[in-house]
Amino acid sequence: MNQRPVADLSGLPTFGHGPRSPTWWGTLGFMALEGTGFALAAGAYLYLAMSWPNWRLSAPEPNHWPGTIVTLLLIASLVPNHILKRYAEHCAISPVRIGMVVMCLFGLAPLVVRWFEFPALNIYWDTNAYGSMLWVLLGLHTTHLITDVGDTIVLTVLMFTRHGYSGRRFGDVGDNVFYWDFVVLTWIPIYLLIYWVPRLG
Amino acid sequence: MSSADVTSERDLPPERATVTKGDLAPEQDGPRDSGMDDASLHRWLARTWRTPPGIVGALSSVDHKVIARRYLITAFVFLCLGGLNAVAMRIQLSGPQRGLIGPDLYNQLFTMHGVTMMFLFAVPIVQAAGIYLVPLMVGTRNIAFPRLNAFGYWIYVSGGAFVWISFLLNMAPDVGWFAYVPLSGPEFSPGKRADVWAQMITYTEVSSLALAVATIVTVFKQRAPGMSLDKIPLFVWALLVTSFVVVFAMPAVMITSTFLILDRLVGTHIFNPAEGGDALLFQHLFWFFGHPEVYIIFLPATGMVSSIIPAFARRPTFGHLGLVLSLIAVGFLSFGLWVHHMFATGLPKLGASFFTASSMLIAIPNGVQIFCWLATLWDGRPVIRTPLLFVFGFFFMFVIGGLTGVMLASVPLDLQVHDTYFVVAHFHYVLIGGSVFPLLGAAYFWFPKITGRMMSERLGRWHFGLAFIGFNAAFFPMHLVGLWGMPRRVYTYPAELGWGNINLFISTGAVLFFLSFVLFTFNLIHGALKGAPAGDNPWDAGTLEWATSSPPPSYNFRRIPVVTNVEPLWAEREALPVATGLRVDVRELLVSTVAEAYPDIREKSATPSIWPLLAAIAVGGTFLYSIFTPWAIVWGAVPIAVTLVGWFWPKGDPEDEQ
Amino acid sequence: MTHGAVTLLLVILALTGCQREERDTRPQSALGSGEQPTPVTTLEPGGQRPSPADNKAASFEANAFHLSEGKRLFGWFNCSGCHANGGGGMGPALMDEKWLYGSSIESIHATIRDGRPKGMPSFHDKIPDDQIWELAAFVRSLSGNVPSSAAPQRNDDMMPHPSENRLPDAATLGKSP
Amino acid sequence: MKRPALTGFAMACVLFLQGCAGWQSALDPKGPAANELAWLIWFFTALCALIWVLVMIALAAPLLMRPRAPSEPLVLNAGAEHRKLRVVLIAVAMTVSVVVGLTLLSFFANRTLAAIGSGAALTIRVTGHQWWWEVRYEDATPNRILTTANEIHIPAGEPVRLLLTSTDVIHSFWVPSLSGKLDLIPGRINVLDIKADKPGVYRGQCAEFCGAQHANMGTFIIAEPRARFDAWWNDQLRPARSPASGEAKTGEDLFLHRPCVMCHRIGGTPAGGTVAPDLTHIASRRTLAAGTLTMSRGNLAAWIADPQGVKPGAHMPVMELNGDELNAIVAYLEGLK
Repeated sequence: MNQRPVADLSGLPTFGHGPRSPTWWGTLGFMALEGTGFALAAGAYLYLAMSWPNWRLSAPEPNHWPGTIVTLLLIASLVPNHILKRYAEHCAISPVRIGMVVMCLFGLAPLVVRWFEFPALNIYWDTNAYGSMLWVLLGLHTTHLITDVGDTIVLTVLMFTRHGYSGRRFGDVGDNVFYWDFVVLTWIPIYLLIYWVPRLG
Repeated sequence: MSSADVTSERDLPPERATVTKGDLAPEQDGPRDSGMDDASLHRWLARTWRTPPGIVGALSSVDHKVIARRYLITAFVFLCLGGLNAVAMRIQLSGPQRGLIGPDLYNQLFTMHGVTMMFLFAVPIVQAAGIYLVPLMVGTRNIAFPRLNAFGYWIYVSGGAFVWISFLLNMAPDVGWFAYVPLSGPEFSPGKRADVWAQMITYTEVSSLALAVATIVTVFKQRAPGMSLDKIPLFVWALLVTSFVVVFAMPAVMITSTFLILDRLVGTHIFNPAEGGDALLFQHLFWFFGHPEVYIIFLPATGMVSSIIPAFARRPTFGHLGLVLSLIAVGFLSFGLWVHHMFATGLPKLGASFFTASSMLIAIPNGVQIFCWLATLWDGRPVIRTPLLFVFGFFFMFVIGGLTGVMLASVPLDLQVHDTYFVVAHFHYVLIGGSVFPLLGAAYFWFPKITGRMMSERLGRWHFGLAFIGFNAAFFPMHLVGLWGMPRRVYTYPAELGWGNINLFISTGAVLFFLSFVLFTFNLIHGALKGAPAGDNPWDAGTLEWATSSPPPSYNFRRIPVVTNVEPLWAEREALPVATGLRVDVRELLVSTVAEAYPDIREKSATPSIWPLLAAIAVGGTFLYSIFTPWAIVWGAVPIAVTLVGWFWPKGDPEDEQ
Repeated sequence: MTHGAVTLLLVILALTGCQREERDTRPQSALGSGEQPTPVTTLEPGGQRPSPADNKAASFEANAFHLSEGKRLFGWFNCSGCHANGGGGMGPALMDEKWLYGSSIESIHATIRDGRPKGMPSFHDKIPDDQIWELAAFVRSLSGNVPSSAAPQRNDDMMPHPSENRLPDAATLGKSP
Repeated sequence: MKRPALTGFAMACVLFLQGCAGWQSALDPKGPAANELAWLIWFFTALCALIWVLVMIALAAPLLMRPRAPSEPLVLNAGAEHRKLRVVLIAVAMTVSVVVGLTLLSFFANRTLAAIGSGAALTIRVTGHQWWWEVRYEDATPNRILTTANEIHIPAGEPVRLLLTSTDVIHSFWVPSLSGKLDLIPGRINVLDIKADKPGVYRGQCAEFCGAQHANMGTFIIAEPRARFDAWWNDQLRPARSPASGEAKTGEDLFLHRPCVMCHRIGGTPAGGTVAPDLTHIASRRTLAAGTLTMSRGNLAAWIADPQGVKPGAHMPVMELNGDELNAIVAYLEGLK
């Protein structure tokens, strides 16, 4: 077919932050599907909790302190996370490097506490369905925590190499910030579900 | 219509065009397509976008057309295997008390038939049609996340191979494609058969999800300039809605199968009523996926119908907006009616009535679609070619399937026909009539674009006739035999119930239907080797995929087209308006804004890479091993991490460096 | 070369897979043979080993279907009346590594078939031979003596102990109190 | 292309309808619930067929028109488009009213069905097993509680309440001539009310896939006049008949000393197994192995000699019996009327 040029694209930038970049949308897509997974797991927990009048099935109350510490750490991590996001948008390499290291530490800290959170549930996964659901919910979130911390560490290393000077990499940092928000956000309802909802009734 | 006012510098928001300052390596520049003549433009682009030669090159390909072609062929192979399962079952059922196949094998056969058709044929093939056509229809050079796309294929093909190898090893799941607990649970399914089901479902759905995300982002961010939301072709809309349904539905089946395997392998009690679990929870979770699944298969087929009808009715679709809104409505409503699969479980009456209403409600948007297509055809006698014949077959059968669907939505009526051959007839009318017939029409319709050659029209008509008669002969009597009391999933039945003759008739029809696919296969091969050359646009259709050569070059379009109408090729008969200014020495493509499709970014698309294959092997090995020990997740994490880092680590290509 | 390796691999897979997953509900040997060898009750540890022709250990021991049938029969035939769920009660525990009359499947088969002193009855007439083999295979799995890929999983009822496929293997089990 | 197919259909349908004897058929209702449902099925079918015919006429109409001028696909006749819009809107409005109507219809049908069981005096507990049905007649007097298997006798013309549950996997109880189906789910009890208008034998079958022998899990509802039903119940309550012949006596001994006794119960003998069907009055039943074989001496022998050949995967094991032993056991069981 014959062609008739009507527009010139040569002046366009070669990368963009946030919703301008396809990667951001891809990240959003994966968040949507993982979020659905979280919601369904939580729904399954509530379904069982409502089917059984004596929910917690005479299991001991979990010790909420490790979970609470994880929650506080995760919420605290949002501050450096968003500072990091601003620097990434300005493509400032040194603050971004520092921010990434900080975020690695903020990612590892809750993981360490998480190690103690599993025994603090005071029940095993094969004791009864309540224990199973607790371990499933906690395990599901821990998987996300581990993968995102791994991702952050790799990206941190990458930012210290010559590849870090690319606009694309700053975009990746922005997406990493975005995903960490998601990991923090999904934890809050799970935290409430595991430690506080059974105490209501 | 003029194109000048659609896309120009004026439409670029000024703040978006500025480059952020910062610690960036200086931007390199290279040759652009602006003033280049066609021949050298082709040379540049062909070199930049080619799939590398050799076996490793082929395995590294990230070209959406190459991947999609592999998907289509693989899915077709699985269709044939699933069809052979069906023929074997029909031979066993052709008479009462036949001893050809025992219950153990029969139960594996029908499970494999369901699993293969749903997870390895229907969903992958519609998604594959999507990843082939969507980038062409929206006028871009490659799909978004091309490596993810390649990864998806490797996951899919290995997942399918695992299930089929386990079938050959007498290890195939034998608990039905929906594997209800407790039958599939730890106590009543010894061995690894149900584990194979659970893990392979989770695993192959990863591929489906990857494709869905890639499709959504391609449609949102890579549309050609000017293709605002109202100018997106209906096929692309259908794939977009489907992908959203996949994103929200597939996690449900992954959760279900994961819960099942946890119950089976590490002793959790999620579905164990004695320890606080519940068997019906499985059904709720499964059908929360299972019903949308039907629409995942059906919606892309409506997109195909919406592409074929205008080409042969010689006019744009009637009620474009109505069709788009119906698609979206169907997508939403499909999540609200899963319970109609569970009416016989004894749910509270009021809740069940609510789901009757919601299940019936979905008939309305589907009705709107049917009426709009019919109205499109009312302008005069359409050009009758094979693709349109299959669309006529679609109307004939899908309307039957849809109406019996309305019958199933009624709680009391469902209690008589649920889990009988009536239901088998219903969903085959919906899935084959509503999806496979449009797919066959689409195969005839787009075959010239994919191969550059036409399929035989004569054979095509014979194929249609045979398929139409065979299908109806096989499935229409099933309505009756279901009402006469024949349940599903029986490997035999007593002679005194009088179902023998009708089952023999059904089996004959099934064999005819199978033969029609033999004819189709012959027509495909014959067409690919000896078919008449097709030219760019053999049907004089109006969407963008017909603007490029057949088969399309690796880079899809010499220059990015600018869209002025929902049928751009009909609106621009003389010359296609295009945008220039992309680099030709690197894989640059245009990223545009979500709603209005204003040009926004010149982004680099990923280069070929072997890492997606390696990552798929690592993930596949982990899943397979996890059937035997949960520690596989821990050990498997290492190779998965290594391959993923290899995948995303920049290799020093100019694409990655900028 | 590669082809050979692939074929070999497939054959091995087929053999291992089939043996574990086969569901033979009508073992040929039992058909048509009304006569059985005269029952021999022996008090020696380990019991009388069956003749090689009748020894079905190989086809029962690592077969998931037979093991799970054994588990079902263990409940149906009220073995738990004396042995509980393997932990032992009136009868000895079956989950530990202590075997009074030998740990091989043949010995356990002989124990069930012919009975033992101090209360274990003979089930020779009461349980068909194939089902005795299934029970014997299951009893062995209680102490982690069969591959966990074939061992039965938990039941859908109250679970007083971990399921057989999650037990520690025999070696580890022996050391624990 | 379509005409031969349609003719074929018509011929086929005629052919099949001839052999349509209703023994287990939703289209041959024998009770109020099935009646209501059959009426509903015919009404839905007729309405759907009408809609389908209308759509097909709309589809065929353009084939009779002249071809559209091929020149410019984008040039449309505004007036014609407007008329089409009106037609489509009317069609949508009709769809909406049909859908609303059918929803209301099924809602009211559901209410009618729920009313059928009111005043049920007889309660029967039906427990699903892989692959047979345990039937227990509840009664306030403990010694009138009756346990049997696979065949359910009910008084004709009276509503009967069935309590459905399962001990293993999910089954579904379905006797199409009397009522719709309902699942038997472990850990739950579902309530199904049935009523047979006239005396008769109605076949049913498990409708939820439940494993290897899902296909051979039949049941029979035998509706009798009240007096005969009461007589049947009283008859079933008495212990098993003692063996009448020497051979049958040998059979009883064999039964009690061979594997049979591990699973089956025979009232009045030490046989007290509860994991398999109660055999106290087995010879009074119509079928063996949950509707797999009709009751006869030959079939009894075949079933005992080779259960895995008749019903592969069933829990009845292959036993080592010689010919004489088999004959004796069959003779004994045959006498258990």
